[in-house]
Amino acid sequence: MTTTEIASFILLLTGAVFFFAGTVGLLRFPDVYTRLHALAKADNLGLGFIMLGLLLQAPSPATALKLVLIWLLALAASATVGFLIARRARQNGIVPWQSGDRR
Amino acid sequence: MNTLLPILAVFLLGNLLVALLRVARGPTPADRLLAALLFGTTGVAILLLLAFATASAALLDAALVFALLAAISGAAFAQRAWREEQAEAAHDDD
Amino acid sequence: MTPALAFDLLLIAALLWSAARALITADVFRAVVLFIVFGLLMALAWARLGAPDIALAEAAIGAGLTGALLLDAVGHLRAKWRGPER
Amino acid sequence: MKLSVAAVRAFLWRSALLAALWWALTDGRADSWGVGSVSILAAVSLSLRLLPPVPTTVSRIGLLRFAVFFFVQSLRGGIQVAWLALRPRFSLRPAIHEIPLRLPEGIGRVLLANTLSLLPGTLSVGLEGRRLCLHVLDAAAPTEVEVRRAETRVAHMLGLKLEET
Repeated sequence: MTTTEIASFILLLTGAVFFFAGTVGLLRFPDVYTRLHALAKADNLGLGFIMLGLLLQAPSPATALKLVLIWLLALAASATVGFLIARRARQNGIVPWQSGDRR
Repeated sequence: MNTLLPILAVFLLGNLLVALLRVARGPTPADRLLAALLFGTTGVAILLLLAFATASAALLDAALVFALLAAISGAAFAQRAWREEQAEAAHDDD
Repeated sequence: MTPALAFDLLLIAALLWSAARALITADVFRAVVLFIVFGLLMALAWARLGAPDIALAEAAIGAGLTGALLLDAVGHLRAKWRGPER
Repeated sequence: MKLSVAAVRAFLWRSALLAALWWALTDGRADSWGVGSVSILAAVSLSLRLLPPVPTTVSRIGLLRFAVFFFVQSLRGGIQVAWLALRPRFSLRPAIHEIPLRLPEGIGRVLLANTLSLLPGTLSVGLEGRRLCLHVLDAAAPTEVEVRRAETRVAHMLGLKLEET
């Protein structure tokens, strides 16, 4: 195994860990706002690490640039959609969970 | 060939499905549309892994389309489909 | 069990689950969401079957455009159903 | 459209960006540039009509600093939320904060609201005029300080002036 392969390996695994944390957060967090926190942050970071790991294996510079573009698009998309869902949830009167409430 | 990529793809698919089961339970419509966000990140990651595992560059384009369309359906939902309670929620907005 | 086989089995189970749920759910909104989920999973299936071009078309048309149109239609229907009472 | 220095500069910049995009999308294949150059020209002229060149310029050093800030902060945000999700004892103290922005109307505010959703502990839930509503994971965290820092970075990058509230 070369150094690049090992680095790629580690980055990919780190990405998987963040995806896992995002899923656990989605299962455990009490309301839609906190779940959005988990998805918007952990999953995007997971995708970022997967992207970096694959970047090291990219066959050509054009593919590498495309990977970065996909990641940036996914970032912009999930930030925007997350904002839209959160805003609509608030406008439709969904009350955020408080630390005293039952889950 | 790198054996890690298919294993990671399976792991992420499992993650996606568990999260989908949770999301399908609701309880609010907003919870359900978190599925759009899930496909926009986890779905894209799975496609990227598949693209590199099978060395088919065209799957990268599919991943690009995935990210775009998850965003479109999420936006369509938030802007158009779910505004029933807006009238009575407007006064306690601020 | 190879990873590829595990992937396919998981995908098949998820496809059947989302298809069945989309058909039997009484709530229109929920059915539309499940339809979109089914379309995106189907795109993954096409990707696995070695047809990236069809995966692309499925994601774009099946899930994206049809999904957005159906969601819009649900919005209009709900406005119609609930409109007169308020 | 009147031909000015700004318009020519915008034309060149946008052409270069779209050419890079085309190069990435087609995997650098040489035989695609026939269609590509026509598409790029069409896209640039459409973009000049839809989004006319504006006098504000993106400062390159500001962009770089914003990018570094964004990556460090989103790493922090991801680690924090992952830790909150994975730790055995469940501790969240969510709250809604309302923060008046100092950025002027326009793209800056939208960019800030979107960025904050990916930064540690904050999620934008509403933006009306200059009032930004944030859902925070920890009510006691110094949210306002973080928001001000992000705001300053965005203002530097886009060359905007912060207004006093």
